[in-house]
Amino acid sequence: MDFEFVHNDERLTVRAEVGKNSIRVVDGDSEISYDFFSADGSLFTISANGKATRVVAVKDGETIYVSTPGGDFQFRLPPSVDGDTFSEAGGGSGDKSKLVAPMPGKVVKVLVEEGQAVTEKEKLVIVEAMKMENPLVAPYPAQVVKINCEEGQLVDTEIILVELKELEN
Amino acid sequence: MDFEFVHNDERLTVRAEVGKNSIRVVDGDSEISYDFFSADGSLFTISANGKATRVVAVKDGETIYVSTPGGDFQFRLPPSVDGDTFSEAGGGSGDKSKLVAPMPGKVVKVLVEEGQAVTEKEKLVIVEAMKMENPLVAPYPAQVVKINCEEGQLVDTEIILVELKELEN
Amino acid sequence: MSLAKAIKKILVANRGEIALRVMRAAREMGLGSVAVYSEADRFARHVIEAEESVLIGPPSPLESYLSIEKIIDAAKQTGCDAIHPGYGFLAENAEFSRVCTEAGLIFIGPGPEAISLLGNKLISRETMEAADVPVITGKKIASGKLDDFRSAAEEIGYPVLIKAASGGGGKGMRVVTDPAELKDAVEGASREAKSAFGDETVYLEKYLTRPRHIEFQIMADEAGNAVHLFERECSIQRRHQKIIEETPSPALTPEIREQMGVAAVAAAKAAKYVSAGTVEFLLDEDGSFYFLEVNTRIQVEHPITEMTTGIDLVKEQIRIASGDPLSFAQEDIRPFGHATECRIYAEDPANGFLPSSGKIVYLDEPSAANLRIDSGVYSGCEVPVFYDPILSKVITWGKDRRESTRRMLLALADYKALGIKTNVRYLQAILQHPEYAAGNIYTGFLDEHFPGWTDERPTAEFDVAKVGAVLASLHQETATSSGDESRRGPASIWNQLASWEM
Amino acid sequence: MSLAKAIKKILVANRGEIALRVMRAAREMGLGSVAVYSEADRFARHVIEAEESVLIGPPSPLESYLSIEKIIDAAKQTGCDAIHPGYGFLAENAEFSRVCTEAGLIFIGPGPEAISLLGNKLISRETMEAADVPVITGKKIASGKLDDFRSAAEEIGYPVLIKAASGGGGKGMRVVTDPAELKDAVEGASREAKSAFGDETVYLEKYLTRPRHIEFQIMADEAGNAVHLFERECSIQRRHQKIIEETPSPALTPEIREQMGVAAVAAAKAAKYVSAGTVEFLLDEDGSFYFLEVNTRIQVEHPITEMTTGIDLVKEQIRIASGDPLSFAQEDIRPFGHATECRIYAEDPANGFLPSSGKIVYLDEPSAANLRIDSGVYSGCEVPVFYDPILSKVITWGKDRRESTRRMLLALADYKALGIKTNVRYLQAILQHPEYAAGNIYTGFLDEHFPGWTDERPTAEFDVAKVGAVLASLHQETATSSGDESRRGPASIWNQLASWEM
Repeated sequence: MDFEFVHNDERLTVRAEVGKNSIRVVDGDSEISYDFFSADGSLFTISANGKATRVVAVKDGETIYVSTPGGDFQFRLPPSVDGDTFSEAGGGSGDKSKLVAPMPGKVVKVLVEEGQAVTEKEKLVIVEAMKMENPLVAPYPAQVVKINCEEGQLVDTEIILVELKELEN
Repeated sequence: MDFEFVHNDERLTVRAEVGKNSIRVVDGDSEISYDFFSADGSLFTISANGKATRVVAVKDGETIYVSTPGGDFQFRLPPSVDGDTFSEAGGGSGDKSKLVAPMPGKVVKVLVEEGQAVTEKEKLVIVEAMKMENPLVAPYPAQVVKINCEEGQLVDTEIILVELKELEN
Repeated sequence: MSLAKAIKKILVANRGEIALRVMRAAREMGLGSVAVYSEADRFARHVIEAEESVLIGPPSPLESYLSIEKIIDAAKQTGCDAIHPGYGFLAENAEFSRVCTEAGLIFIGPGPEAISLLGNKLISRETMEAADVPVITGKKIASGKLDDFRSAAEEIGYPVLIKAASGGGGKGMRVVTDPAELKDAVEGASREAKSAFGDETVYLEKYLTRPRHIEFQIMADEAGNAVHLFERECSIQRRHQKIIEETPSPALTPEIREQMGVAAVAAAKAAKYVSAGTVEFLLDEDGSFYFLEVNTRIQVEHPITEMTTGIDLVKEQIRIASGDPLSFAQEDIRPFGHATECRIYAEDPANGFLPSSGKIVYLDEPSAANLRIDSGVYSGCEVPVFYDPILSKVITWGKDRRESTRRMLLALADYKALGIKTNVRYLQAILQHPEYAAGNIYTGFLDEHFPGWTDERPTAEFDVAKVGAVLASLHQETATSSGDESRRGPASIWNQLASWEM
Repeated sequence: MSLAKAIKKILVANRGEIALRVMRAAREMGLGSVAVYSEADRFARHVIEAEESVLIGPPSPLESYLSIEKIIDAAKQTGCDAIHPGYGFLAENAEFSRVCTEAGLIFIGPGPEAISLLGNKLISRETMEAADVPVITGKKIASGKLDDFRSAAEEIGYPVLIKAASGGGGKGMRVVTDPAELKDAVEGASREAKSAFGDETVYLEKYLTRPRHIEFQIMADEAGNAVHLFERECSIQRRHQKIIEETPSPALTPEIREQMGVAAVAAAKAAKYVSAGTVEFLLDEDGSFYFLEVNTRIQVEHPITEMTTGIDLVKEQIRIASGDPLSFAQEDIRPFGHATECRIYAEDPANGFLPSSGKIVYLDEPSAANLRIDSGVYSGCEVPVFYDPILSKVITWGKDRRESTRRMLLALADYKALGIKTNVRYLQAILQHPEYAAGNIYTGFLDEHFPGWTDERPTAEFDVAKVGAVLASLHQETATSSGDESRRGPASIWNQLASWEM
């Protein structure tokens, strides 16, 4: 059976046969057999060649979180309706000219005005969240087209705070 | 709604209305309202009048285990088919003349013979389990009618090891 | 408990792990305790585990955990006779200490005079100078006007440090190396200071280039007895916030330790200090040390001192607040072995330490000998956006630094929190750095050795991760995300924001 | 690690919490480890958490954990260079120690000569007498024939104690007060001894009526250095099995402690002992003490010594086995504070301590400062019928006995294991007894104060229990009992019995 995931914005297919206590993963010509056991459905002991690895794997909504001794990985289930559009979680549309808050918070300072030209890395707006100030900076030299927030305003990660227009160097 | 349980071999009806975060229990004229919250479906914080009690409650098959700060309780769901016969778990039929092992183990000693008269508390058979010897004793003065086990035999809690016939004093 | 003044029930004016820590001490002493919580913390661990709890307001700290009135009301309403402030929020607010006492409640901490004196870094500096406690060379005071900052900075020479007068914990603090950055730094520090401490006053001092942050735990009673409980080295800092602390410091010789201990006790006596406090010093590379400030509260990193001394600092705070004398003398305090603390933050070290809020979909904190976890979270809980992103503290003990560090590495390897970003892998990388192992640490350690750090994952683990993903995809939703529980569970962040805006 | 003889990978010839304890020590030292398991332990925690594991046979201990051949094979097969036996099973088997060494494997424990000498209580008694270690008055040896037991018992005077010559842990032990009970007692003890230790030899000694069980931890290296790590009081016993241990003993004066420590080291030297061991004494009410036996293994209760001394006994065992000298001298060992251990058994104290096997449907072991849990189980695991019913050990530390006991009571209140019977409520009742609090304990304490103990539940809690039952009944099956996991999970006890019979 083929399992489809999205990992780091890339589609990924894992071809695997899952048995009661074992799983066989086929990758082209190579093939690896793993034994597995889970007491609670989250913490898995996965062994190959007598060596066991303890892995946490949980599904929450459309996201699968996996923790291995080597680090944590995040997989998303591919969108079921439209296979082409999967945007980065919490990160807006990827259009660099539209700046959103990195996390929900409060605008504590608006440093620029509409129409103003800004340089690369110039701070535009400061959002305070979890007691730390987080500046939004210009990704490239640009002109400020629109400012959609004011100081003191609570914002989430979906509101476009500043719209820019890239300037030719 | 009425919830039916068996607790200590007695039937028990709890009349309760369960809301999203609260439960109202009616007992005759009195009525208590509790708030509750559970993060994992097992550990519940149940509060009444601002005082919170942390309770673990899990269902495993037909048994519900509840742990409170005052001690642990065990409830069974009433038999769905036949409401009259619920025998004590692991304890055989309650007929004192038929002796079963208190837990699975190995018969290490048979101390009596068929036909023999025994006194109250006389040791009849010794079953070893989990490295400890556990003697089966006569519940009253009796005659040994039948011995269904021999030394070295593995037994579970369903095999009747010794049958007795009570003797009049 | 034979407490001099009767304390029977303590209101804990805080949240997270420190609220749980204080409630635990109360429970061990046979005392009652009451938690307070904001609307964002309805299902927080400190509320769920509390014997009793009171809702005190909306998520915004100013309307809940920083509201003196609401907290005093909650204490009265639940029949408390004492209040423990924890750290942060109102812990170093002299007004709160004063109002508690006026309301007939015992404030578990120093009195308002000591908090005021020490909370103002300008006055405390003068007090310490008078008591022969060394203060930092070249330190200068500015009035708050930008021009004065400029001239002071030029007189001392860059780099300089901008600090909140009523600050702590790295908030409202900026290093300035270039005069052009001075304006932004002063303004940013002022804003953060205002938001965090309700006081926008900032000042300026000489910035040492390779100092260690060494602090001494002090403890003093109403009778005027004062002792120190030895040092904690807290040089590993990111964004001026400690993330790894240890005791003893690998840098202190017995002689320097002795001198600093004497200075710490002198500082406590000069301020007529009562309760647990911390005297912070900067230790320069030449072995000279300078008074930095006194934190008039229990510190985040207090457990490492508890591990090596065997003294329960929170219980001792409660005893002292009841009027009891210190239960030990200086010579009774004999630290043993080595302890290390790592702070687990919900943040992304690979992305400017951006705080991370949301649901912890899976949490498994390690358990082992010589390991202590002070945690404020649980599997399935929400990390709200409104408060400090500290989740948990992992504390290890070993017979020496090497054993303590090794145990910490194993504990971090077993620390599993999914659904949010944490700094666990970053902490592991720091502890494995050869310069850390050698004890060559200073406050600029992370900036020097870990600029632009990113987590590198061995690809070998990716194969097993894919197997995990397949197995998880076959499995039903986790218990915390499925069924009735999640519908009963914490509201999403958006619901919380909505209710805050109303 | 700079070990003298190279140890790189250790096979742990045990199961349950002690297997996990040893694997932890290996991991902390950067050494590899291999678990072994029987068919009944396929999904046991010590297997799941192992880096590597080997199936060694059917559930019956004789065919798995007691099979020297299979264990040596497993060690060879996985490239181990050392074997740690834990406690129980082969831990005090001289033959096993000998065969390991012959097979080129380092046995982490004493050599076969010391085990043989001390394992035989008759020979060890003579050795100790020769070394001026006090041995019990009136002790007599019988040959194994019932008539000799009778005459010996009459000579000493009842009550007498029947003990397995190669015993330990309360197995193969009987007190006889009435001559009519002697036959049953000798036979029962012999059978248990045969089954538990493979040696049916039993002997007889004078039974002190109100003794305390005081034991001294010893540690000795190949160079002949021997030290003691102070005492453990293990007087709280049921069925001659320790269930609560503590250190220091509330009964020892500094003088008696000194004398007993000297005797313990003399015992170690007399037996040319190497590795960790325990010298057990009986302490009479008049302060006189008698050598009982030496346990030539790491003890169940070793963590309390680790808590007060800061020394990791298992790591030290490994170092000594590698040929390293002791890493400390007698004067370096300065115990600090008080530690208490409670053994959590799967048993029903209200029903003759009947062992309880089956599935742990829910497990939540406490976590707190000054608390250590050495556990061999997990939520959803099966407790097999074939082995000792110990699940876990709860160990607390406090600055004094009162604080340690108080912390233990809170830990036990937070210890939740459902699906099987445990002794948690019984342990709580013992710790709350005024005579326990006063330190008036002796080996007959439970028989005197807790005969026919039953758990009394306050009815107030029943109401909230019913609310819990309603909520649980509305909820789906627990994660461990539903879905694919349970079908993949451990077989029921009946399946196991069936496979054993085949």
